[in-house]
Amino acid sequence: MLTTPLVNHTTTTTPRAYDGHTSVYLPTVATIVDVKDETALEKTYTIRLPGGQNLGHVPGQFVMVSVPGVGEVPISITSSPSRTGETFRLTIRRAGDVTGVIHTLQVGDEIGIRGPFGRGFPIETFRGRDMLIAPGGLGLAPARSLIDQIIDCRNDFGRLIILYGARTPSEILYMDVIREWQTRGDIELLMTVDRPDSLWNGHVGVITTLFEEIEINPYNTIAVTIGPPIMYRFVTIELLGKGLSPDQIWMSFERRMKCGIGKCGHCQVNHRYSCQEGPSWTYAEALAFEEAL
Amino acid sequence: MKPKVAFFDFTSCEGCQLTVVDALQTHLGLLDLVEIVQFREAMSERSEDFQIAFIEGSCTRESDEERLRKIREQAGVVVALGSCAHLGGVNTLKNRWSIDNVQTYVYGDKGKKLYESYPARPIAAVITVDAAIPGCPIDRFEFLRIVQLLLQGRKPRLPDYPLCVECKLLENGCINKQGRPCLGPITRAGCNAVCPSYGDGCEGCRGWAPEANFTYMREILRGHGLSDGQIDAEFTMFNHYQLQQMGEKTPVDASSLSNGSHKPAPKTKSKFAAPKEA
Amino acid sequence: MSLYILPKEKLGIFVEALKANFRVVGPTQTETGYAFEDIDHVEQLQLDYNTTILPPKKFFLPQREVLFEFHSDTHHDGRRKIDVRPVYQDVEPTVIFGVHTCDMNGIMLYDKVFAEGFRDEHYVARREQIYVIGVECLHPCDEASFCKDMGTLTAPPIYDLHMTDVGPHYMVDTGTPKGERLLLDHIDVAMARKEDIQELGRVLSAKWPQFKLRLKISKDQTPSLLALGYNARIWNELGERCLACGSCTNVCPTCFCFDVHDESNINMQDGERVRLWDSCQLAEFALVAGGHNFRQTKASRVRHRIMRKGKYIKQVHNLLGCTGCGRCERACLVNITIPGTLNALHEEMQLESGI
Amino acid sequence: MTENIRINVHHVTRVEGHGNIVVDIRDGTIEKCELQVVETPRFFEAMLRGRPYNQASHITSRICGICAIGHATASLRASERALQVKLSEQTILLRKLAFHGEMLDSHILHTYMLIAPDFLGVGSVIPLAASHPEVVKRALRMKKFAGDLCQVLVGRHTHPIAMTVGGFTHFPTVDQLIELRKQAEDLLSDVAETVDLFSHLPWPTFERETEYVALVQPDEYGFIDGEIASTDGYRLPLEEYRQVTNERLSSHSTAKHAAFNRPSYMVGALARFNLKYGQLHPRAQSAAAHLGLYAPCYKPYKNSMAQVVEIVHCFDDAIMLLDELIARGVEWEAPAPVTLAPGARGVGSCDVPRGILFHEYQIGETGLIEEANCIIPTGQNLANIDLDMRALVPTIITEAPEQITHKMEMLVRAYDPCISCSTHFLNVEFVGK
Ligand SMILES: Cc1cc2nc3c(=O)[nH]c(=O)nc-3n(C[C@H](O)[C@H](O)[C@H](O)COP(=O)(O)OP(=O)(O)OC[C@H]3O[C@@H](n4cnc5c(N)ncnc54)[C@H](O)[C@@H]3O)c2cc1C
Ligand code: SF4
Ligand code: SF4
Ligand code: SF4
Repeated sequence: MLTTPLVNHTTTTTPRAYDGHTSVYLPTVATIVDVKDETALEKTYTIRLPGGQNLGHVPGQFVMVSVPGVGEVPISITSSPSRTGETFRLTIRRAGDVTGVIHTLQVGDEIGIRGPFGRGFPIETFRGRDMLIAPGGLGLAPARSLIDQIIDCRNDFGRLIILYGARTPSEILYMDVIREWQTRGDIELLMTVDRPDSLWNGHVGVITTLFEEIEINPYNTIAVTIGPPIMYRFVTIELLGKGLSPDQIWMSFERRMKCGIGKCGHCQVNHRYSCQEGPSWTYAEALAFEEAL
Repeated sequence: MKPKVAFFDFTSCEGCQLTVVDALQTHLGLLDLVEIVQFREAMSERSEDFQIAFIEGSCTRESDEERLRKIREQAGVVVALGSCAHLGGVNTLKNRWSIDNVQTYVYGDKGKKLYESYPARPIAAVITVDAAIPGCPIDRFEFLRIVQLLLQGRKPRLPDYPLCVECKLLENGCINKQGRPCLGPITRAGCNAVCPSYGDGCEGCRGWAPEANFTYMREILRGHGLSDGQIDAEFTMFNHYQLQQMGEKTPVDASSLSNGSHKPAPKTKSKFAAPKEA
Repeated sequence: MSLYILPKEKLGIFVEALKANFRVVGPTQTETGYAFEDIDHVEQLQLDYNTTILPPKKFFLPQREVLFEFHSDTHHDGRRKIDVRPVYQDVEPTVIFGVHTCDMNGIMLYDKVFAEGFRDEHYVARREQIYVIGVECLHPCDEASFCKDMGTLTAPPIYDLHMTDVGPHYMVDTGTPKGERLLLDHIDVAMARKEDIQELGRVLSAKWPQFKLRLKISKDQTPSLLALGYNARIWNELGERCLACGSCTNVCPTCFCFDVHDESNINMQDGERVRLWDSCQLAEFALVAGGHNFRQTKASRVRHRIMRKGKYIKQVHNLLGCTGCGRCERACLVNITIPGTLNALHEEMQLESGI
Repeated sequence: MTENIRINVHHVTRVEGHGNIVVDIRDGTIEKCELQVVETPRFFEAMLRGRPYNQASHITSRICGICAIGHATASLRASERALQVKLSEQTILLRKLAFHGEMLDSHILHTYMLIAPDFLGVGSVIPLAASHPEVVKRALRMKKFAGDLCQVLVGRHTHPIAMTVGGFTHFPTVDQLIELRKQAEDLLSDVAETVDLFSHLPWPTFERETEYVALVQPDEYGFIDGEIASTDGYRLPLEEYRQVTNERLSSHSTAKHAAFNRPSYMVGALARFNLKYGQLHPRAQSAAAHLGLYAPCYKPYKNSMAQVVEIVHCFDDAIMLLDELIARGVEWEAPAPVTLAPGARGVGSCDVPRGILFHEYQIGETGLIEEANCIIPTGQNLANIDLDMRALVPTIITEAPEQITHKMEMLVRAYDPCISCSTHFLNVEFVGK
């Protein structure tokens, strides 16, 4: 279809195909096979690549999600590799342009997917350790990929402690799954909200207040904290206070991203590209760059 | 159903509406997306049932306020079309004097009372405005882009960097480097640096860039040999109203404005307040 | 590789012959300076020129580049379908004449950034069709350049051909086999003789004293100087002055950051995803949804740029991010310069450490 | 026969600016019959005080989006005459060419988009595009040329950029001019069809003789500079424009009415046609014959017909200018120098699509404007429109009120009034005069 383009730029030559090569920027067209409302702001999308191809990711990685005509955004993969067959899941918060339009999409609609990208958590090196996972808010989305992976080979790990903080009870993600975790018996799960409502009878306070309630073995624990900058900064202080060394603490750095492949420059944290060398970093690594914390 | 749009004009030259007519000529497909129900300059058909109102022109008399409010009540989305509506624009040049002074100058002692007028202002000073398409006149491509964003239900966004970005991408020789004034460094981009591309310095018709560094812009212009009065003349061609407004809270050349820090600046009187009548 | 002699009067024939098979671009005179433009007649080609406003990077990474076209549509069953098709823009056999040695260093960095790691096929497709013909700088462009400090006064090994003006003729060095073919296929030239090579040596050694040093430190010290100076006072002073206009990065041969966005046609179904040059000096560069800006102040953005030029790019790609071309200095309206900044930082650090 | 008629057209459509038509007939006598200009006053003359002279053309082009190049030209001529600037030949050629761009754009817009719908029985150009697509497409092709011409020369039509005191800040390349020349050549058949289209429309025959005033030049049917001439035989230098315009205030409009030797006079395409028919390009003359338009013509509705003739003329003249520029090549020239002196004064004038436009400035030694006066064509036409309406009403009084209203609106539209421009008038008594 020929329509007049909306821009007053002209290219010097007619674009032509460069045969035999695919662009790293070209998304794969995937289909939404399920949409689930999580909270007022978040929905979880189950997505199927063409032919049910496996995404092949590790926990902590993300994909670039495209809505042609609107744009592309990085979104963490929330399903664990152990449970990713022909589909995978993304939990997306309505935060602006692209995510706003994604929220209007329904089952059967197509979207673009690139990835997975980034460095995930080196889960092999966590084997045999006690795991302390402390997500805040939407941080539970990427954390869940790791948690489910651990649950699926539960015997390979020591304790599994989850400390989850949300702003209000209505913002708690995956309540049904959390109930399951609570009843399993092999997960120590504590939750808190900053601002309770009338029905809430659990813990109240910021996430760091949960640390008073747990004892950990500082020599054998790996901690993972994912959330907004203000939150992981304080959690880190708690963890160090509990005797963990900086290389036992993992965190995730979310920056503006436009390419996902370490070129566009937006996600740089000092000289590091968080889309490539991150988003998962240990605190020890992060200490080396001023812009990280 | 196609959204219904209407065009209105207040004090202006109608050049922005003319640009809309141009945009319709080059992009007839726009008529497949929206239905134009009122456009006095171009058509006689008229309906008061519309969702999106484009308003051209500044508000320059009290009796226009009522008309503006009526439009606001009816429209789901109100868009300021062009510099006059968005900034007050060139109309605000008269605000440097009392209304009586300009009325007398133009209509004489006898005539001045015949015609109502008050200091010119952007329409946002009277009603809530949802989006603005800046420029004197507007850029037709930006107009089309913003219509698209509105239709997608997105919030229209304007570039929030200075004009120099577009100018450099076009590889223009810099006007300021040639010792002639250009307000590109403090003006919001989006017109594809059309004035510098045609050899003339930017006059700031799109309003200030969010981080406009007035202090150093003044320095640059002083470097060209401009007096403070001439610099004021450069700054005020379209933005007299804004500078006056800022003048109440911050002096125009307060360095605190320039560094992205938002600490409140000391209170001083605007340099741009109306001069006393002789 | 090999050295040939191209008499000056034959340049026109060479250019004409190339034009039959290639898009030929090179430095031309504009109203206010020089710019790389298409060469229609050989008289337009100015091989002895002062640095252009934009570096030749615009041929390697166009200011606006379509990455792919899309079509999105609502199907009869009410489902939203999308279709994408990659676009490789400006891929055509191109010869770029007259690239200064500083700019060749910029191209060398671009090759590392875009052809290594995740291969950027858009870049590679174009790159494979570009021939770089360098030109040896025999005198400094103007006071803004500091190529000698940055060690970019000699041609890096990315050129296909490299020309040195030795008076009556150009000595042409072939940098690649494809460059050699380009030359020999399009013009009849003789190999350089021994005395020609001696003459070349004389010209080359005569040029060095004409270039001044502007930096108070050696280029190899910049990474450590910048590491020390992360919290220096100078960043705040520069941040105060900076106009956040992005001119410095847009004109820089080593800046490659970009923005990506979608542009829809008027029917709102077809459109293009395009990449545009972006600048870390602009407020939105590190802003994320929700309003947090990882580089809120201009001071932090100016620092980021200088850090990239003198440290970060070196850490990632093992090349300095500044070629000493002086473009940012010429473009800046408030006189923020690389040598000025590094020298001032050096002084501040010396004062601080009491030296 | 209708004894009492009240017509109140609030905001006449398809004109530039806001005007109301008010007719009040009681017992068969006209109590009121006028075009009320209700556009908000803008005070441009007052605004210009204290501004640097080189801003004046950019400020005054904002008086009107349709005649922006006209205002810029008049403004530049005023400053240039005040500051004793000698323009280069190239500048004069480029100015004329840019002026044609605007003349064509405005005339095509007016005849095709604003006037034609009346004759073809639709409310606007949008239904016209459905009912007569070929007509609208032709108009768009021609308008595109006008727009491209303006863009290549001065950056854009509405608010030209590259025009400055003493010359230009940007120059077209010869290649661009050759391209435009080709475009113009390709449109000649469209131009011929335009003439044909308008020759078949049912033009109202209403007639009223009046005085016609336009700028005349010795050797061309031109639009910039020259002398003021009237069909009553008067000739005046530009400096004496006040004798012609003689503005007086009117309580029913924010624009001032003008009168020269009679109670009113007319400016615009028809006035120019009546005064200098003989200087039209040959093809424009035969177009006039084809349209059945002969000088002198006293039918105000045919002002639009005269615009069609001028479209032909401007096309041919633009092609001639393009040829000349292509032949001599275009050089980058710095603007011609100015001479600043205390109290320097100058009048600039050009015949814009709607008629003669005057700008007069007094510029101080430091280059700041001390006094300014602008007289706009529609302002000059207002008195004549009122008198036309008064003469028209009795001839159509037996028709249905909607018919009367429609014919009145068409009459006003025929003048192509630029109401937003017209709301400026003088009263300034220059100090020391
Ligand atoms: C590694 C990573 C993982 C993420 N995982 C999730 C997730 O699982 N669920 C979720 O809801 N959100 C996630 N986000 C945040 C999400 O990317 C932003 O909310 C989203 O980009 C906002 O885009 P928008 O167009 O809706 O908003 P707008 O405010 O309109 O943003 C405009 C553009 O800026 C860029 N941008 C804005 N904010 C961000 C941001 N925070 N990160 C990166 N680019 C940004 C995008 O290119 C975006 O299109 C993640 C971000 C990163 C970096
Ligand atoms: S001409 Fe103006 S907009 Fe362009 S770079 Fe110079 S200052 Fe910026
Ligand atoms: S360059 Fe400046 S004055 Fe010109 S259109 Fe753009 S913002 Fe307006
Ligand atoms: S930083 Fe400045 S001097 Fe260095 S390469 Fe970039 S533009 Fe040239």
